[in-house]
Amino acid sequence: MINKKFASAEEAIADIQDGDTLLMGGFGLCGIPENCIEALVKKGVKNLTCISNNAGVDNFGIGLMLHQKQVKKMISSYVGENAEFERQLLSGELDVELIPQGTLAFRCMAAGYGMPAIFTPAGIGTEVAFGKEIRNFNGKDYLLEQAFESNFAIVKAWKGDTAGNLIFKATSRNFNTVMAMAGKITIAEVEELVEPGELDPNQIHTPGVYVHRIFQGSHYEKRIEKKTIRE
Amino acid sequence: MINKKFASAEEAIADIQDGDTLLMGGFGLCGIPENCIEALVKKGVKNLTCISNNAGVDNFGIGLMLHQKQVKKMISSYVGENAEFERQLLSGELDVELIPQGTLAFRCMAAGYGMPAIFTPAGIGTEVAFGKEIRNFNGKDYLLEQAFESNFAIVKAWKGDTAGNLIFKATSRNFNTVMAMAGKITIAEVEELVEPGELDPNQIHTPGVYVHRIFQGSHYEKRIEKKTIRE
Amino acid sequence: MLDKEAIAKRIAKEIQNNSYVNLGIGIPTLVANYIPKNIEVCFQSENGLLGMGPFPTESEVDPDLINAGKQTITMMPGAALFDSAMSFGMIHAQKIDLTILGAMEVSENGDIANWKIPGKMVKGMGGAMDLVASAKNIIVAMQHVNKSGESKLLPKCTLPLTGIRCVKKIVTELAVISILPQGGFKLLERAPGVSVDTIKKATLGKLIIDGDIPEMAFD
Amino acid sequence: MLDKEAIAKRIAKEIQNNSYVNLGIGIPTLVANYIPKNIEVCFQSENGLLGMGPFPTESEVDPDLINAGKQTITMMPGAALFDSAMSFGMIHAQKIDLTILGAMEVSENGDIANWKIPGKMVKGMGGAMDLVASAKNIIVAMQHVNKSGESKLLPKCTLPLTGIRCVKKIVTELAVISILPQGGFKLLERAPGVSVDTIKKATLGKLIIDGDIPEMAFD
Repeated sequence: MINKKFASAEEAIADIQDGDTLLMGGFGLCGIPENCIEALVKKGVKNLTCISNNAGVDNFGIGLMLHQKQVKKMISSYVGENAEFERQLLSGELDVELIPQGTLAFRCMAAGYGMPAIFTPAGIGTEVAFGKEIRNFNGKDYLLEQAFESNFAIVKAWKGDTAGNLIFKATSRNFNTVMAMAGKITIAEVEELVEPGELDPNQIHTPGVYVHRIFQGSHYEKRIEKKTIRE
Repeated sequence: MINKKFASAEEAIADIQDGDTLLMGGFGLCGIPENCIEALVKKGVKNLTCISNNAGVDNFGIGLMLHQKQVKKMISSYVGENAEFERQLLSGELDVELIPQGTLAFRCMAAGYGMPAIFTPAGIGTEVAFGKEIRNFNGKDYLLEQAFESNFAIVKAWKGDTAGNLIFKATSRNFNTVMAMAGKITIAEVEELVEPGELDPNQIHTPGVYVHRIFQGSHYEKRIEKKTIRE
Repeated sequence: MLDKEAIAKRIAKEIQNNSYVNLGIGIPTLVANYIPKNIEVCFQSENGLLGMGPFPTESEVDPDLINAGKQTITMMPGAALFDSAMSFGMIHAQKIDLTILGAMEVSENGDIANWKIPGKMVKGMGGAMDLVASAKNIIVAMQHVNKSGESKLLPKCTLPLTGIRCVKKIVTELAVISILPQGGFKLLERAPGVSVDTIKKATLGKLIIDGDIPEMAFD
Repeated sequence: MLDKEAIAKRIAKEIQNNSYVNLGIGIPTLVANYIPKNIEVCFQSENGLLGMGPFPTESEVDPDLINAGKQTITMMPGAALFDSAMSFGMIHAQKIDLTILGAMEVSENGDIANWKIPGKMVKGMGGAMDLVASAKNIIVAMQHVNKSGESKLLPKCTLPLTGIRCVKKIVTELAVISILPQGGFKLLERAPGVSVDTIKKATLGKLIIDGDIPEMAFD
């Protein structure tokens, strides 16, 4: 089987350059590529465009990159919970494009399925529709939205094998699958990296063909944004 | 959890009427809804339009319905291996629309994702494109293809629970997932029906929200079309 | 006047048996606590879960299992997990029967604004634009007036819209109101002890009062 | 003149290390038997499998595990299963590096016809139209002439097309031919013992012969 194993986050992200566009998996702090973010912060690449549903919190997730002023533009659906983000946005240091969450998911999926664009009703009648093509099907209006393709996608899975097959846990799947499909180079960090044959082919969420580099991550903090418990 | 359990194939298909359009899962004879086909043959509904990748063989699968002259029209990607089919087609008793296999899959998926239409490059420059809208994105031509929605989808899974969640085995998944998503009423027959909580939520291929009726099938023959072995 | 819990309790009565429901952040989240015993409902969380259960106990907490509000949660028996594309796929395919969400403004033709206040911080629409663009039935849970005492039920929204002609019903601390297909806020129920006149004064959009307006019942 | 096995063997030499390959029905299926030991290749079967293995032994036969030709098969360690939408999704997203398929006709600009003979039985295009519309590299395995002795390498296809301007290379019992970007069949190799003249006579489309044409090597 084709072997995509990389030794470390540093190696896996080594060719990411200033100005690159990165698709980054996760929802809130759930399922984010902690090791790659750490390596990107260490590497210090700048002027990045990050396509990610959220922007992390002040001192975790993409928030760490924002703190280092590595991000020029965020494309997200929701960017609350981040004071440094707010400061950079208000000061004009950071450019932000907000798009509906489903549109974000579909635009990534479209890239992974070779579809140049998709139709969605989300945003019809709102400022999201400004300047976009609207088309009516069966009495309902839809926006035409373009596929998101990106040189790099960075995702985080629970288990993976060296052939690049990925399995996610619980709701950490979120955008990781669709972003993995949309990267020209997809980098996957996993909590547990195994040999081909150890994962059940029937349970794989992302087939290895969509993954170009995989490495075993370490020291996952998995910070919880809003721990809520019942008595 | 919402309970979708039906007692039998007969009950599950009871309201299918003459003239209905049915999405039917399976690839060749792999993963076809054997119990529902048997019940449809027994019920004797006629003038059906069947959307299915293949048309079965002479004496199995949809071939059984063709033999009873229950099918008015087939929408498929490949219809070889069936002499009675060929006879009905040449005699004009049967109407056939052939569409590319990926287009069939995407049109079903589109319905299940609330997308009214999708773009595909399959069929550009061929007779499949006749009369269809062609659109160029980034230098490449695509056909606009409409979502397939149908009053009924009939699929076959390996395991399911009474909440309608489905797990498929090996390559019997094929069109079953996308067709399950496209039915206004989706009927699933399963080899093993269990209580909610017995399936791992992380391994479910079709979430129960897409399934309206589920029953435990029986006496699966799983006929093999081309048994090919190595010494 | 109802408190938030009572608004949630009143909305819970709207939930049909055997339905799939998406709950927004805030008051809508509380609705889950008031589902009658004889009602079977399956909650969707748009980050990728059908069959959301209650908050976890301390020992059940799993950082990989959260809801769309980023709170730790649990799964019910029969739950299913999926990715964001399938999640919004089932929303757009109208497989979710009811969406309950908060709002800053609702107009008398059912437009809703709940994602942006120009000049102030913009947090984003998250999944709200998808939900309101496709839900078969949308109930808004909100306060009748804002902190400045201005009505949030308007002839026309003043804030940037989230979606158009989509809200079917509104439950506030004062009233239950439906939005008529031809437009207009039709008053259905008063909160206990709240007069029609109080509701009138708090409603800037066209309020339709037809006959006697009963008090809400909660059982 | 090559037999089918030799055509397959010659095509196998075209397969790059670490590539994903889709094999059509017929001669292309045989290619899998001739992959050199030092070449890592992953076969896709468009009915929903990456990592297709050899045919099963009698005891391994599983009716739920077939290839796109409906033959019983096995899976390699590291295989992945998926549905038809994702399968054609990865095809259209050009994640598959090479497609090898049969043809009834190929034109000198790379058009291919392989799914229908008007007036005779029509079996359908199956996944062929999707594959030829998107594959980065398409190699056709076929006989140089049909049963009536007519060339299948034409200036223009006469049969209904499967796809346009997509074929990159053709391997027949007589020759290896590439299709030039500007059009034309460029002769690359002769089958052992076959003369350029024989190939010329069997090729109706524009054949480009540039210098000495070597015999195929098979090691």
